[in-house]
Amino acid sequence: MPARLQAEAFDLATELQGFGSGAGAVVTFSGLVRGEDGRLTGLEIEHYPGMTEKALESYGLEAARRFHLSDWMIIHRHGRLEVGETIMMVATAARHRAAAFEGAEFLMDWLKSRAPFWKREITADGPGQWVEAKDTDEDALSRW
Amino acid sequence: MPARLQAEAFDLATELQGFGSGAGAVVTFSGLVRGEDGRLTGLEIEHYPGMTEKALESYGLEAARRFHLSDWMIIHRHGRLEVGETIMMVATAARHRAAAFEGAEFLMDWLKSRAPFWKREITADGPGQWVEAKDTDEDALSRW
Amino acid sequence: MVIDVLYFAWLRERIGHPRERIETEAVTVRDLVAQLAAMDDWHASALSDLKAVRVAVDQELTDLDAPLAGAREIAFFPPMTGG
Amino acid sequence: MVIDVLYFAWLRERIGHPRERIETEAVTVRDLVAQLAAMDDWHASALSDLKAVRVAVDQELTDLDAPLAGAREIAFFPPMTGG
Repeated sequence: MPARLQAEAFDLATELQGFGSGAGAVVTFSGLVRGEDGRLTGLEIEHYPGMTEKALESYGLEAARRFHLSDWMIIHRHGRLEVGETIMMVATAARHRAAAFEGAEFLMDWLKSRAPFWKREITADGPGQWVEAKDTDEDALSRW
Repeated sequence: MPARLQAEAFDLATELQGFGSGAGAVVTFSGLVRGEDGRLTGLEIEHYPGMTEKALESYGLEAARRFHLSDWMIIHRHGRLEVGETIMMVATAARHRAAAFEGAEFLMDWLKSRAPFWKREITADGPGQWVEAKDTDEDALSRW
Repeated sequence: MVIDVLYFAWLRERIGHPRERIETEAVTVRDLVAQLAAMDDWHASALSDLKAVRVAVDQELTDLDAPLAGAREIAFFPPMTGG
Repeated sequence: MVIDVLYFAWLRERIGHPRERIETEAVTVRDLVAQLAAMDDWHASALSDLKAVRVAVDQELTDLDAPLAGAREIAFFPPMTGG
């Protein structure tokens, strides 16, 4: 399945083996947990089981259709993640670079604001604030 | 050196180890040799020794400055490459995804049209035509 | 009809549980919100600012005016922050 | 003055060698092109369509009107096709 949801860590290199074979351009995006200058120790990511899987797959298929991607992949983790860990990745493959870049950006804009994930900050004192959605993320969708 | 020119193949995973540590977003672009439906067996990439290295480094530094990249990397190969091999890669790391994507696209647009590389097609009969520059690649530069 | 209502993130925390089964005659999501908000202070507080609430009907994102006919699972949650 | 002139890709092939040392009084790149094109048919052919020729002076991209004063290395080549 090119769209995958999991609690476990994954390895970019392993996931990319054989990815995009025959394509001329491959783009990857990885999202990592930032420490915010030592304020955070990690993130807790909640999601909506059932809906999440359907959303990831439907955005992936839509990106493939719109940008003629020859291959695509989405992996998103949930649960507890430490600073520096990889939260998620998307990869896109196409004949030329413009489509591969656009496909990856389209996927990221949709995942950020339309896939049912919610991030909560973890500090040394335990679970903290829920991360607030940014207007800029909502605005980013309007370009597609 | 974050900008590197080499004849040898490289491994994306090995190159990315430790890349972008502390960043929230990492984007990679890889360019691969296409077979063009079996017409080609590979590519020969000529370059301008001395100028190439300077160009790669100067575009990398310019991208880092313009998009506040926390890390960047360019690897470009020269010489004979087989179909399916990776020609080059760029990687960018930034706090947020927009800067990482823009930095990678900026680098690719500059490398395509302003770094002194020339590709020649290799067919079963030996060296063939030089690849022609595309107007769309030249046009892509005007957006920056 | 009987539907399952799910809550996520801070809506789940304010209401105090992740899911409940509700008997309702609501025609739209908005009608259901009114019924839930009238149940107790926790529901009222969680659903007080509807600009901060997103809704999915049977796992598809929709809006407050969506009809409930035939729906089995309604979810309320804050704006999403994935990726 | 004496400068090194370099050719790449199909310009190199048409001219028949990758580099040559040239004695010149040219003030601009354009003057040098005129001198080179007058040398023989191979140079004339390679430099006949200047829209298809790019130039670097001392390894910096520039244009035909660039001055040559102090330059040591001039390169001519087709539009680049890296990446």
